[in-house]
Amino acid sequence: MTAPNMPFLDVRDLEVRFPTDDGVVHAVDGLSFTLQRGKTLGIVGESGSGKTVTGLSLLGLHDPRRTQISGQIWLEGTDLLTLGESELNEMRGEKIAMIFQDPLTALSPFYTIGNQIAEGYRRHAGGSKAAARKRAVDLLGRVGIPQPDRRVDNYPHEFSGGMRQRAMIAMALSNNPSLLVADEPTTALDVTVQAQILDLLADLQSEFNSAIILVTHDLGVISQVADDVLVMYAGRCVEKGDVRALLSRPQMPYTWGLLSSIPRLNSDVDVPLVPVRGAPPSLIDLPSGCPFQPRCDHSWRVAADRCRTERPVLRPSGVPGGGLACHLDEETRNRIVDEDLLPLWEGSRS
Amino acid sequence: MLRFVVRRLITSVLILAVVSAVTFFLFFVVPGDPARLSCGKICTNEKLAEIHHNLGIDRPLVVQYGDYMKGIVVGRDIIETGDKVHCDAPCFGYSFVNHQPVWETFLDRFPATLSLALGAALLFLLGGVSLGLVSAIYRGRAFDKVAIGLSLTGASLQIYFIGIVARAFFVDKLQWLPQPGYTPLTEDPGQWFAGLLLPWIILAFVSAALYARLSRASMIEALQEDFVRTGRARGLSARSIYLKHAGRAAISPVVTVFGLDLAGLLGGAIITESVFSIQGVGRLAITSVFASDLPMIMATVLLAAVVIVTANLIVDIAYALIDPRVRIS
Amino acid sequence: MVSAYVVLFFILVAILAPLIAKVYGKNPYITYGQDTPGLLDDYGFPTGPHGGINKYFWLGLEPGLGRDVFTQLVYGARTSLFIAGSAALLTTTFGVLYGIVTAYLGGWVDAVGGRIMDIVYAFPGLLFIIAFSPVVENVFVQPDEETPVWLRFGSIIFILSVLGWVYQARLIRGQVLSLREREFVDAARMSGASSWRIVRHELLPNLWSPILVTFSLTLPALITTEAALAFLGVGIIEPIPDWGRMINRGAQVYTEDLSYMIFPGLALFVLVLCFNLLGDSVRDALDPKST
Amino acid sequence: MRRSTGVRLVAVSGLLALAATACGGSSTGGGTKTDDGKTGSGDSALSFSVDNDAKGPAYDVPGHTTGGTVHLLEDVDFSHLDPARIYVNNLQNVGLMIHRQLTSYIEKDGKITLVGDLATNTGETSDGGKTWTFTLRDNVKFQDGSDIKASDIKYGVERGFDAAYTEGPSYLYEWIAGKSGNFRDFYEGPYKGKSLPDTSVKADDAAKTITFFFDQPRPDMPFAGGLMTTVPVQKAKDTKEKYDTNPQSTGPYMISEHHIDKDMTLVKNPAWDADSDPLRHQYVDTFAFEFGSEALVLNKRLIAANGEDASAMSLSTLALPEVLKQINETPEVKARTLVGNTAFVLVTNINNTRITDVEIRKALLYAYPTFQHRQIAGGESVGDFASTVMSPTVPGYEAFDLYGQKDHPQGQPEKAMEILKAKGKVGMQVVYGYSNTPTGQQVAVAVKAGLEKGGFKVVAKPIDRKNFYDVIGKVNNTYDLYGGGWGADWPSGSTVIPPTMDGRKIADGNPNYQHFNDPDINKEMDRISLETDLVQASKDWAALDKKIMEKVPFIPRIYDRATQVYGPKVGGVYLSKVLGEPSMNGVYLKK
Repeated sequence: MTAPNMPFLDVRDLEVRFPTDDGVVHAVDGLSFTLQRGKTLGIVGESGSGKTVTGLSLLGLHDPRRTQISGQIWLEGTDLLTLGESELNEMRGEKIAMIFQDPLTALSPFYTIGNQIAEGYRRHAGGSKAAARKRAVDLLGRVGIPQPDRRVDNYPHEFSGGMRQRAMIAMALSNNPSLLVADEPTTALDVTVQAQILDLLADLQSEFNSAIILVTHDLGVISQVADDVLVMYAGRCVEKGDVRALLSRPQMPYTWGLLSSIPRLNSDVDVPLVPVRGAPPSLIDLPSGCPFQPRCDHSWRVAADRCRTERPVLRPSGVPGGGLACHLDEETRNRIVDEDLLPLWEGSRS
Repeated sequence: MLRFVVRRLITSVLILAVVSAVTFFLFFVVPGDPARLSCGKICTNEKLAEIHHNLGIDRPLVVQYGDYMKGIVVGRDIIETGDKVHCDAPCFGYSFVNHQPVWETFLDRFPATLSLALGAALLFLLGGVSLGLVSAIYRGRAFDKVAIGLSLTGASLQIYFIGIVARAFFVDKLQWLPQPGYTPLTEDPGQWFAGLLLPWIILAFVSAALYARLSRASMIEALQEDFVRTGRARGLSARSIYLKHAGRAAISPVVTVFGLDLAGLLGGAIITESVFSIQGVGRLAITSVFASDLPMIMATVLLAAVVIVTANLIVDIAYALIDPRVRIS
Repeated sequence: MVSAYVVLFFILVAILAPLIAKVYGKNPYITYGQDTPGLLDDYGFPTGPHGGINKYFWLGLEPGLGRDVFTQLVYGARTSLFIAGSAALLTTTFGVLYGIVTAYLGGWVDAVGGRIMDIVYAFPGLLFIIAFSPVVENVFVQPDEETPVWLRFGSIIFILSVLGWVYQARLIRGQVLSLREREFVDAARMSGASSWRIVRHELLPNLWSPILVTFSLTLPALITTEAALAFLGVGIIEPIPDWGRMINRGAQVYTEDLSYMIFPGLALFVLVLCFNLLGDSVRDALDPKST
Repeated sequence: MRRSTGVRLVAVSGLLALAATACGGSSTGGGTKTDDGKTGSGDSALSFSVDNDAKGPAYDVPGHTTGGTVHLLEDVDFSHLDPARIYVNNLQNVGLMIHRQLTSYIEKDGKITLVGDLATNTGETSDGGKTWTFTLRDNVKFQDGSDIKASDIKYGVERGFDAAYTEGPSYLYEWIAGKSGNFRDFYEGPYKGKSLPDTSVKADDAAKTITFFFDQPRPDMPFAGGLMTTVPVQKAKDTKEKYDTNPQSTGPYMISEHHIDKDMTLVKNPAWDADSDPLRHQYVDTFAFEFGSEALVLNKRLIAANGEDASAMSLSTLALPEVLKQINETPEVKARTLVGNTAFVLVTNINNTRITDVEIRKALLYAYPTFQHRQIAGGESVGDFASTVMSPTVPGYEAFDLYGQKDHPQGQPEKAMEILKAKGKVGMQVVYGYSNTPTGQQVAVAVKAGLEKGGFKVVAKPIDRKNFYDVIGKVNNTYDLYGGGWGADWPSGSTVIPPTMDGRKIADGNPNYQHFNDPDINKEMDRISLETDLVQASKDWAALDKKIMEKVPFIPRIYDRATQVYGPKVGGVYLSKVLGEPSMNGVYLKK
């Protein structure tokens, strides 16, 4: 019943709250985004911005007793939030799969890699043990693990970091999921292995036409893999849009801060990096106005102190499909980008 | 792995040697003269000396100890009331009291302790662990609170108190169960089961608490492991998540404690056997102590120590089997 | 935190035992039942309901000697808590020191220390205590002089501790072995700190929680063992009141006088239960991971 | 806790006195009786006779049936079944069913008659008692069917001389060895290859006679024949150590199975001929013994009598104080309870070597809280208050109460204080040693309270239960007061006063635990023990009893009484005067 132009994944006003002894934590505070099959959405933000929680809520992996989730998550015409645990469980690992950050702890130390992959496969696809094992060997080969027929019987601690992450990916893909949520898949790996993993994800996406949500704090990874990007801050989306446009001409002071705190190849060596001052706000008593206001260098530019009093709503930015939650008007924003930021980032053209 | 086992065997033998020596020499410090019991009416000093000679306890201690240990390994000749008798290995000598070979008496009594130990161990392991696992899964909920309360009550009760109250109530008053006691399984399985049922339940109820608490804590820890969340992310069945993954991780601390507990029980549950008049090794040990029956005391202490030491070894091996990471190191 | 209050209540009762006895007007030693006729029947059992409860003897009388059960319970608390408490302190301190020294020094000290622990572990505890308790008793006493009370307590405490320290030592040794590998210990060593300073400043602060945890585990266990020894007739003997002995006597006469077994049995149960509860909450407070 | 492993202490001196087999209750830990409490009713003195032409079969027990199994619940296995090592009364009780000796006793309607058992009569002597001849009855066989020969009886006697068999009564052996000290120096037993010379014991298989030759007159040989030392043993079947757990039977029952400390089954002995046995019966098919449960548990099972326990009884697990009230106050149980006086007198010994002043001993007696002591031990049904050395069950007993013990069992502290004041000894320290059992500890509390009211300062010393008798048996023990008790071995003063009051025999382990030594009393003992007139002798023993009590050697406390419950389905049970226990002889199952 999916209408032709309906997005593959449509998340509307997702809110995730954790009641705790010292008050209710608003981990995700009204997030909406869409994703098409074959496309990769990068979700970026500092730790504590709610990006991992968003990923987990897609699979309903939160402890139901301690979490309150509201909003809608439409996946190919079904709202995941209305599904019962058993129906959702059917979809996990088959329609939606997830890759975790630290493969050493994410894989059970007590069973072989083959056993764990086969287990997920047989859970959804059934079939004999031998078929499942053959599937596991193929998958390990597919993700680039040498001598897969021998390594299938190894234990996780007998794999290197990179190989474990590959095994993790093989496990996620065992049932050709249409949506793959990767929660910081490369953070625990060194750069060279990081690149291999990202290439692998890109190949697999093209092969299975699966949609990927890549949760990371590393803008470099986003620029390499993502089609669209969504910048999260304090549980909300503060800026989103096409990755090229956003990275070249970001509209949101927070994104500016992020971009200016990354070393660039072509920038001058003696140009100091400008980190974002301050620390992310507590998610319990969120400030009334814009959550980034205390750390924003440009809030003085907005009249009547609206940044502190009025919460900026996500509205379309200049970029197609893009969005922005900031009180700065478009003209001021472009001026700042052109005059202050670009020269800083591009360095002297000479 | 083999090297590990061999090294442990050598140290175990050393430990047993020390335990046997300490028990042997300490025995002669305790007041009480074993000859007293078979000394008859008028126990003049000469008669006592005569019996001491018969029992061979007038020889220097070191000679006696050496002779005794030689007996265990290769067997030895004993002057048992007048004539020379060869007692083949493992020879723990002849009891000073009923002049029967100690090893035969021990073997005769061990099945009772074995049945009591295995039955109770099964109950408190399964009961305790399942109580612990389930209360970890339903942490904070009603079942969890009841389970903890129940297990703590069990842990705080004394066997000799609850045992007697239970026997008075279920056996004497309600007569639901026959008099507790041991009947060999081969003879009459029905009576064997009925006679041991109450001791099993009571012993298990008192010891299950430790297992409930231990498995609950380790299960809670296991549930927070990442690979359990990965399991859920892969849509695995609840059974596989809780039992195959989380359960497996939670089980290793329980194995260590269980190994030692079972060893303790196999050495003879002194109080339970006395309360329920089960003719096991525990009672044999107590009566031999009260009758200064040296060969029997040596046998019961030594064999209890053997069981404990072997249990330690088995537990370490089991640990390696459960956790592949240990296997390699 | 009801259990904390109950434990406190028991400790207070134990300390103020003489005061309570004075206020109540009876003491646990005088054989009231035998001195005033009519309190005990021909067979030595207390006349009157529930073991002879009446306004003079709130919890009734002891069959046979006819002593007052209420003061016996009160003084019994004193025996249990004093013996178990001091034995727990003794075993914990010795166990902790042993654990730290062997684990921290390592090398042959650790190896030998480990073997000694294995040997002590291999001994069947209860049997060892029963066999050799008479030894301790009459080693220090002249033939014609009665064993002083403190010596009886001392020998029981010694017996309970001689094997008991192994459990703490093993746990602390495990902790110290893992702590020793941690970076901050190496850092301290690099900065030239003396071993003693390292132990006091680096290791000990991290060990308080496991120490408290073992202490909260050992205390109830020792209370139970002390009572078990008395039950088996090798613990504290007359005329010092002791719950274990009361239960043993009660177990013989329960057909005629159930309450004489029930009162000490329940008292022991409540005390041990509250110590267990207290221990649990101490453990939960100290390493939150396990809540 | 009472156990029947204790043994009687018997004096060894050539007394010319009436002898019967050992009787009286039993004690704990070998040697004398501790005051753990038993009950008994004060029945009259024992009537006793001899019948030299008794013939089988035995008298018919009225209303008896045949067949079925009687269960016997004992807390401890029989320590010895080898006839050469049987002395304790529970061993003699079961021994009666599997062993026959030269002479034995018929017990009927409270009367005891000494008769020939394997022998046709109670023995003939031609020279005033120095040589004794016994002729074997016809058709007396071992369980394997072979005839009992006189040489088998001689071999049985010879075995008693072996160093290994220390537990049996030794005075027949001492009589054979004559004066020369340890009888084992005279003959070392059959295992050294030698046999007893015919000049001592002559067995004539053809004439089926066995003759004993002594160096001095032994008028009580007919009764010594009544001890297990004269039970025949086949040399071929002598399995030495194993014989102690599986002996060959000559009686109506034989051992079919015996698992040490667990169970034992006696079945009918086909080779036993009822006509050859004037005293034993063979009514039930099997006796099934069960060992190992706690005494208190067995008491409760006998009282409850559920299932098989309805056809159960017990030989030596007597009713403990804890269940006496329940027994006496439940008519149904009271109807199947045996109550009877044993020959025991429970006393508290005063160490005469440490407390030499008779007045101080008298003060101790006045201050002693006998009533409280009995209260702890189980109250009134444990036994009546005592005031004499001899028990009422001993012929010739005369009740006297020099110090008003019966009227003031609570003790008379004021009189004790008077004596101490007169002596200027108020607050004198007295060391009271007691066996470290739960009851012993409680008794110590009562004794301390009582004596301190009388002006003494008491030091209560626990003695390890295992070696209580070792410690107080030493002549130079460091205690002033310690518990004890003594039971007559056979119903005559000669087995009460000489063994416990003869000062010349004081030595480690000797039953004169209080070390009482009075030259002229010793002389009087020798005189009475040589008296041939039984009636006069018993009167003299009573008079001597009073003279001794004037010297207050110890504090008599209780005439001990035994209470024993048996199952409702068991018939023909009676409390044997000879054994002080319910006898297995003549027991049958009520239909």
